[in-house]
Amino acid sequence: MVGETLIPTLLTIAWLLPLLGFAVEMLYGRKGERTTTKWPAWCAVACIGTGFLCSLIALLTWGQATGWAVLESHDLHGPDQHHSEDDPHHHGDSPKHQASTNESGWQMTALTATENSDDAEHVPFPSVYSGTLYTLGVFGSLVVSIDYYIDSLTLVMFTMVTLIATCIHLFAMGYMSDELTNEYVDHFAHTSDGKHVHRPGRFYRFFAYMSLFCFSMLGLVLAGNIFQVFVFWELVGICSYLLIGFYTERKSAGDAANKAFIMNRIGDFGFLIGLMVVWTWFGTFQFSELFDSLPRDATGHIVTNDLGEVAVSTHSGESRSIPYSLLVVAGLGVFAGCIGKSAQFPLQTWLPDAMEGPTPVSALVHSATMVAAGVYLVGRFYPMFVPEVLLTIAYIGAITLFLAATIAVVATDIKRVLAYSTISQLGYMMLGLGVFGWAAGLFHLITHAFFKSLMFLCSGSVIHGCHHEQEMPKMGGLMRKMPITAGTMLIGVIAISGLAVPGLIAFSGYHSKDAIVATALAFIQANPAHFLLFLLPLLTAGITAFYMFRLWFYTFFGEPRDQHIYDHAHESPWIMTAPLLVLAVFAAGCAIGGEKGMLYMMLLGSEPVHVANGVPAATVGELVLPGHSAIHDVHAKAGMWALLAAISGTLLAYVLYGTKTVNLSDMKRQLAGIHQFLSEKWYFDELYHALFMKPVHQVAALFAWIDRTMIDRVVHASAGLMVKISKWDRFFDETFVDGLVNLIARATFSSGILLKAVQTGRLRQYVMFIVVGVVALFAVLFTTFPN
Amino acid sequence: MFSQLIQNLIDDTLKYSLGYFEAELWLCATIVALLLFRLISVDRLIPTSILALTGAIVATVVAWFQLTTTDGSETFFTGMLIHDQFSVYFRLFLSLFLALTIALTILTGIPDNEDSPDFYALLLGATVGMMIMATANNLLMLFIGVEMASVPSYAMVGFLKGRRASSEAALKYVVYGAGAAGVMLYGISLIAGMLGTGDMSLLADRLRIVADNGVAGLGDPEVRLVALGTMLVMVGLAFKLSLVPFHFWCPDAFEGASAEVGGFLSVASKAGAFGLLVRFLVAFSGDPSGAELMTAFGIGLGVVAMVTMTFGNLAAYGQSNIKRMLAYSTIAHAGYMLMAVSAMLVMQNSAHAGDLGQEINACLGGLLYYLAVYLFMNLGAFAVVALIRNYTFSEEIDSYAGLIRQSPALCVCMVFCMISLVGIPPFGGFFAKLMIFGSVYKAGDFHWSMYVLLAVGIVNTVISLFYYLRVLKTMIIYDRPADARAVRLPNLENVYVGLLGAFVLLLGCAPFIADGLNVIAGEAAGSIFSAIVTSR
Amino acid sequence: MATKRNAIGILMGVELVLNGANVNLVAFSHYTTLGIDGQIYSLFVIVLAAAEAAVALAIALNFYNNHLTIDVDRANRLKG
Amino acid sequence: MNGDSLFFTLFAFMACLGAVAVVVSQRMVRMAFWLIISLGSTAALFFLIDADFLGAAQLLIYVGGTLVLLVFAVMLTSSGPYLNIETSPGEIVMAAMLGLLFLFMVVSSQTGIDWNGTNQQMAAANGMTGEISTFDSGSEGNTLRTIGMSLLGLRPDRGAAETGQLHTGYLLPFEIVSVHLLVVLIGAAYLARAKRRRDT
Repeated sequence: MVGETLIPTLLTIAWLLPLLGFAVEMLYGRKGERTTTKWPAWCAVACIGTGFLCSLIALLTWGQATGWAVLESHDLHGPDQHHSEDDPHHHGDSPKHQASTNESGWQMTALTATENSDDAEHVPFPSVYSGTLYTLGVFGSLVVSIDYYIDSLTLVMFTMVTLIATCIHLFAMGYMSDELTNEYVDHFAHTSDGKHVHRPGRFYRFFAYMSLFCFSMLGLVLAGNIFQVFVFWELVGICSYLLIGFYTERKSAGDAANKAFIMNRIGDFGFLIGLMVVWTWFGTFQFSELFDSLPRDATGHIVTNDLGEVAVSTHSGESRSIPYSLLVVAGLGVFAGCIGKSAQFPLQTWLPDAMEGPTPVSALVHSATMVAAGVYLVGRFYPMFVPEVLLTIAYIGAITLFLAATIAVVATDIKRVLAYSTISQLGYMMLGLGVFGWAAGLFHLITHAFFKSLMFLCSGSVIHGCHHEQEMPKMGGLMRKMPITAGTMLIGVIAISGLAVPGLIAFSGYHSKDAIVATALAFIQANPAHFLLFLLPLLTAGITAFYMFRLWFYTFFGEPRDQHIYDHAHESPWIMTAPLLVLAVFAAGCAIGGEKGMLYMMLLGSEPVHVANGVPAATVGELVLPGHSAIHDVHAKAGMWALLAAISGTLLAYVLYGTKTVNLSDMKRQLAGIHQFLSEKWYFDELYHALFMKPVHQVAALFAWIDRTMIDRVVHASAGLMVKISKWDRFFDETFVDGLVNLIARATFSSGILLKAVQTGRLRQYVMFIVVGVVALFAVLFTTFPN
Repeated sequence: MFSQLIQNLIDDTLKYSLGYFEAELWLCATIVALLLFRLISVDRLIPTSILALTGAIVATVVAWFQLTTTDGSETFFTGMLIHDQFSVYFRLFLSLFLALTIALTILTGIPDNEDSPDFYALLLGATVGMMIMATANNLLMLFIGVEMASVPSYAMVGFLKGRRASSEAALKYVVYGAGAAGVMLYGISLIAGMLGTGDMSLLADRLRIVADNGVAGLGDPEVRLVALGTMLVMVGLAFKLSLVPFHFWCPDAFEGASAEVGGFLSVASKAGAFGLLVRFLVAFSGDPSGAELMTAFGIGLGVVAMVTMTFGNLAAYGQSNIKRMLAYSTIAHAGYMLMAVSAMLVMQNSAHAGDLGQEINACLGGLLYYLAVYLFMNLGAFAVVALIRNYTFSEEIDSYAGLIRQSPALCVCMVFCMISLVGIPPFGGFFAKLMIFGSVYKAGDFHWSMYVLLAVGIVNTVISLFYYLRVLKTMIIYDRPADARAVRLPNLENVYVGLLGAFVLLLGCAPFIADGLNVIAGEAAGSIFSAIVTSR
Repeated sequence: MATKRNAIGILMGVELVLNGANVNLVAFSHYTTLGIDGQIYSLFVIVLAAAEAAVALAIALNFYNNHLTIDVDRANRLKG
Repeated sequence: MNGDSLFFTLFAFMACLGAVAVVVSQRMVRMAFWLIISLGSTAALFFLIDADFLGAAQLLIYVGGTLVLLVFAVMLTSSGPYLNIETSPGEIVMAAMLGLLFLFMVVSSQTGIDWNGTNQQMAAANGMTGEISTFDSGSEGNTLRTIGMSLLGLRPDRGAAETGQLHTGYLLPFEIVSVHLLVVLIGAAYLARAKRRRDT
């Protein structure tokens, strides 16, 4: 079959081309000659554009081979042919690349087709191509190699990433053009004497980083073993670090980059633990071997013996028993990495700060692709997750989506609103995956990538047009000045809000959010105790519509709030608006057909086998995981609920921000406490500061103190032991005993002062607190009490 | 046939019920007498306060005699109320406390001669309500008891009607209380409707009938509704107990009200509410079907207790007004006492409840002992506040500087009360706290969360030390400013506070009194679990 | 109850709350084994609500006399 | 749809409408009016399910007594048109959300209950017939006699008349509430009256 060699070749080319782009940029940038020519950047665009074409061809090949009836007319991918610039087939830049041309190293492993009950049209076709590109080394039984693992998910991801990356590269050509100079003035960074920083422009460096990122991201998607995933995982992390800190002169940018990096390291620590467990117990990193070795019975349960251990047969033929708890640990560990990368609760605080990077970066790295890598990995590693882990994922997702959405309601920086919305949407995906909606979660991943990158680019266009003003309260009425941006943004907003006229017109977000909400509903119908998992996303669907339309109304609607900015605003040049239009088409239409549509079908093709029928009652934890039919039953109902929520959120936003009936500042004053709480992002940063930063500083200070006293003692040892001891004793008394007592007293006193603030003395708040208390107790009662 | 019924009713009422109800009757009679005497101007001859005091003392004596004669447990007034040692203990406790409060008001003279009939009527009326709370055996009596205790309290908080703070406090109290009562009534309606009865002694049985498969779990919608109702009723009680998060009224009401009223509310209303809470929860527990549910409730109460005492202790720190500080201290103490209820529920609904009779008794015994000690120490503290206010017209802690040099008796009493409130030996508060902590420790065998509760309780005891000591430090170490008003108490007042202080000390270090109280409390606690006699 | 700034309005809210519970009780009395007890409960609740309303109104009037307003947002001296 | 259910729908709707309107309206007098509508409709609902005595009590005590008292208080405390005591929209939104949450809580815990089955279980366990006792019908009204007897503790509805045994009766509440009312009226009168001095 032609796909066996063609598809991996195409994808490998698509993967390696950006590396070439990176090399070109770096070489040109190193020459020190800074001119105003743009051709190296066009090179990078060409690389990624060709990569897109390759992935597209691969996707088409796959589709034709699997015989997707629904995809006959391939008009959806048509409109972006203009990205196909010249196709520089450079080879031989790196040893890896050489390996890729080495056809003999390929080992095709055609796994048997999955028996997918819902996917009736599924013809016998290898659902997965996996093999090794190059073996880096063999250490005992540990084989470190560059593998690939290609299923329809990989293909869809490839196409999505390359398409969006191409658009964003083009956009960045316009957006970053002011960097194309030797005397760039950074208005946001100040030297010590208060002047603006002057520095050489970094146009090429930007494109170099972007290309490197694309390479890493594609490598992550293509990776055939979990170790390789980890390597590229770290690579995208580094790219993200470089891109967030792109404006290194700004302190905020440097801080944000550090924060992102450290937060990700925390998650990666868990990831490493997971890797160790996987390696020590399964003896392999390869996905295909891992997934095969885990025994599942007909209903999808992981088979355990009396001791609660799982008997696996490793690829080397031997069988061993793994304690079930270790599977949980491995799953949780890998998921911890995903928490960091996808900015899930409690590591979500880095993503909003990451908006310090240039807007195209936010669009590509921090909304569409890299942050979604966590979701992708959960989807990829799905067969290894036991129900406990899935439940954790679902809850983390639910908490995240609600938390971020509430913060987005009060954010005023246009990019931060989008950042929080990203976190929230990532939470949706995690939730979808956690409640056994594998395809639903990844479906949302794809649709979200389109509409969120669109919205980020629109915001970039707005920021560009308003001369780097990001505060929404200073905008307003921009619709008249920037019609294309406003229109495309509206498409994105409608898509993310999930507004639709069912049966008539529906943008992509409607379908994918529906799928998640429906899965959640099916899940809680089977497990009523976890009702929050449905309630929160439903509520958040309304909040999402509210804050997105708030953003739109604030920015584009009504009267200009700051005449100066309004007067100078202008529509962006064609090189920036063209990508907007392309992405708008995809944001609107990529999910056409919903669950019957080609995108969903495509994803469904690589769904893990045990998902389709659901798992009636998992061995441990007594979770009932819903299958396709259960989800299908409630789909219409869940869709109605979600639509209702979205519509009410939209109306509320219109009433509050579209019309002038409500005095916003008055309302803000009345809800000051909540507003403050949300504006301060639920005080997570402060909490982390108090919990982690301070103790570290204090411990460091303590060690410094010990150092000093130790040295002191050695130096003065001759001064007489008795005197020393007595002095030391007194010192101890004063420092520790008194200090400790004083510390406790001070700590309690200050917390007492804090608690005084709760007692506001306002009667109506007290009355509200009765209701709040009752409802909260109710929630506690029904979540924690025995069933 | 009908006349036979009537005859039965009359017999029952006159022979049994009224006898058990004697203490309350005396109080009711005193209320009527207070009004009548003013009508015919007898109050110019005999001060109304003396009359009220007499009524309270008579009720105390009656209750004391009931204590010695009561045995077992029976319902009276056709199942409305229940008579056992537990009821009698509360009756005695409340009437004794009433007498002490009246004595205090006589000393401080807070209701002037004209208003005193009104004030004492309210005071007595509230006390009757609290007694009913502690003896209720029917959901209706539960609600009536709470209302009877609350509504006069609202009026008492607003009794200083010319003061803005007082009227503000009363308004906050009444609105909050009415809201809580509404919530509670809703809960009662749910329970009564779902279980088809208001008789509390039947609730556990009915719950078993309702529950599927004989195990009450929240997956069962009927049980869920009952659990919701139970929670709502407990919210109403939590308001009376000022448990976090239903404590908001407490500091405001206490600061606005006079110290005498504050002292009365902090002890009596809390005691009544605890009696009712125990009765209500015991009514639901004991049946294996509800064991899991009630254990969960017990742990939930434990969590509430932790939050409550931590909140109360921490918030007490920043206070400059002593009444407000004492209000937060009251909240914290409610948390300590709630620990006992929590431990009781956990043990009573564990699998080994049959072998644990002694320990379960000890929980409740600890609670009752704590209440008794709390009576003296808290009343002592509030009495000192009220007396000092009469001289300095200030309730700020700073104005207490150097009082030891002017009125040592007052200060010694305050020292005793505060140290006992912290729980340091050899004062009564220490033993009370020890008993409760001991019970919680035992309950730890049945659920680990009890150990957490215990740890939180101990930590709280430590941190509460600081703010109590701050008051003492102000009183004893600082110098009295030269321009401060002098506080020189007459003898009678010295004797009064001295008596309260002595009791706090004696309950800690005099084995005879302490043991006696302990035995009485233990018996009273045991009686609540004895089989109820309903038919005669 | 939480939206009214007028103290009397808050009291009207209280009446509504109690009335809601009453409807519950009467409905239960007709449809469950609670029987006539439910109606008697309800009867007492009406009486107790009246008593509570009387005291609450007196307190509200007292508040008005002291503050010369019935706006509960002005009751903000006691706090902390 | 027969007459009963028509009236039920009508009055239930009015009761709810009145309650919502009380919450929404900002003028005290209108609130009082809507409260009358709500409470009156509730009384009508009581009549509809044969609780005629209670309906009458509701009308007399609630609508006739308590509400008139409230209206008096409104008049006494009206401080003139220049004072604007209105709630800000933010708080209304907040309160509405909380109210809806509460509603959700109550409704969600009442759904799924098998009332009939529970009744049967309960009745069977207590030796009653499965039938819910219908009240007497006669010239004195449906429930008058039953309520009166129950207050005394004589329960003809539980078949007590035959055995001569006393059942749960409400004599004590009936009496003790009178004490309560007395005390409460003293308190209310004290608070409401102006301080006067007995100088003479």
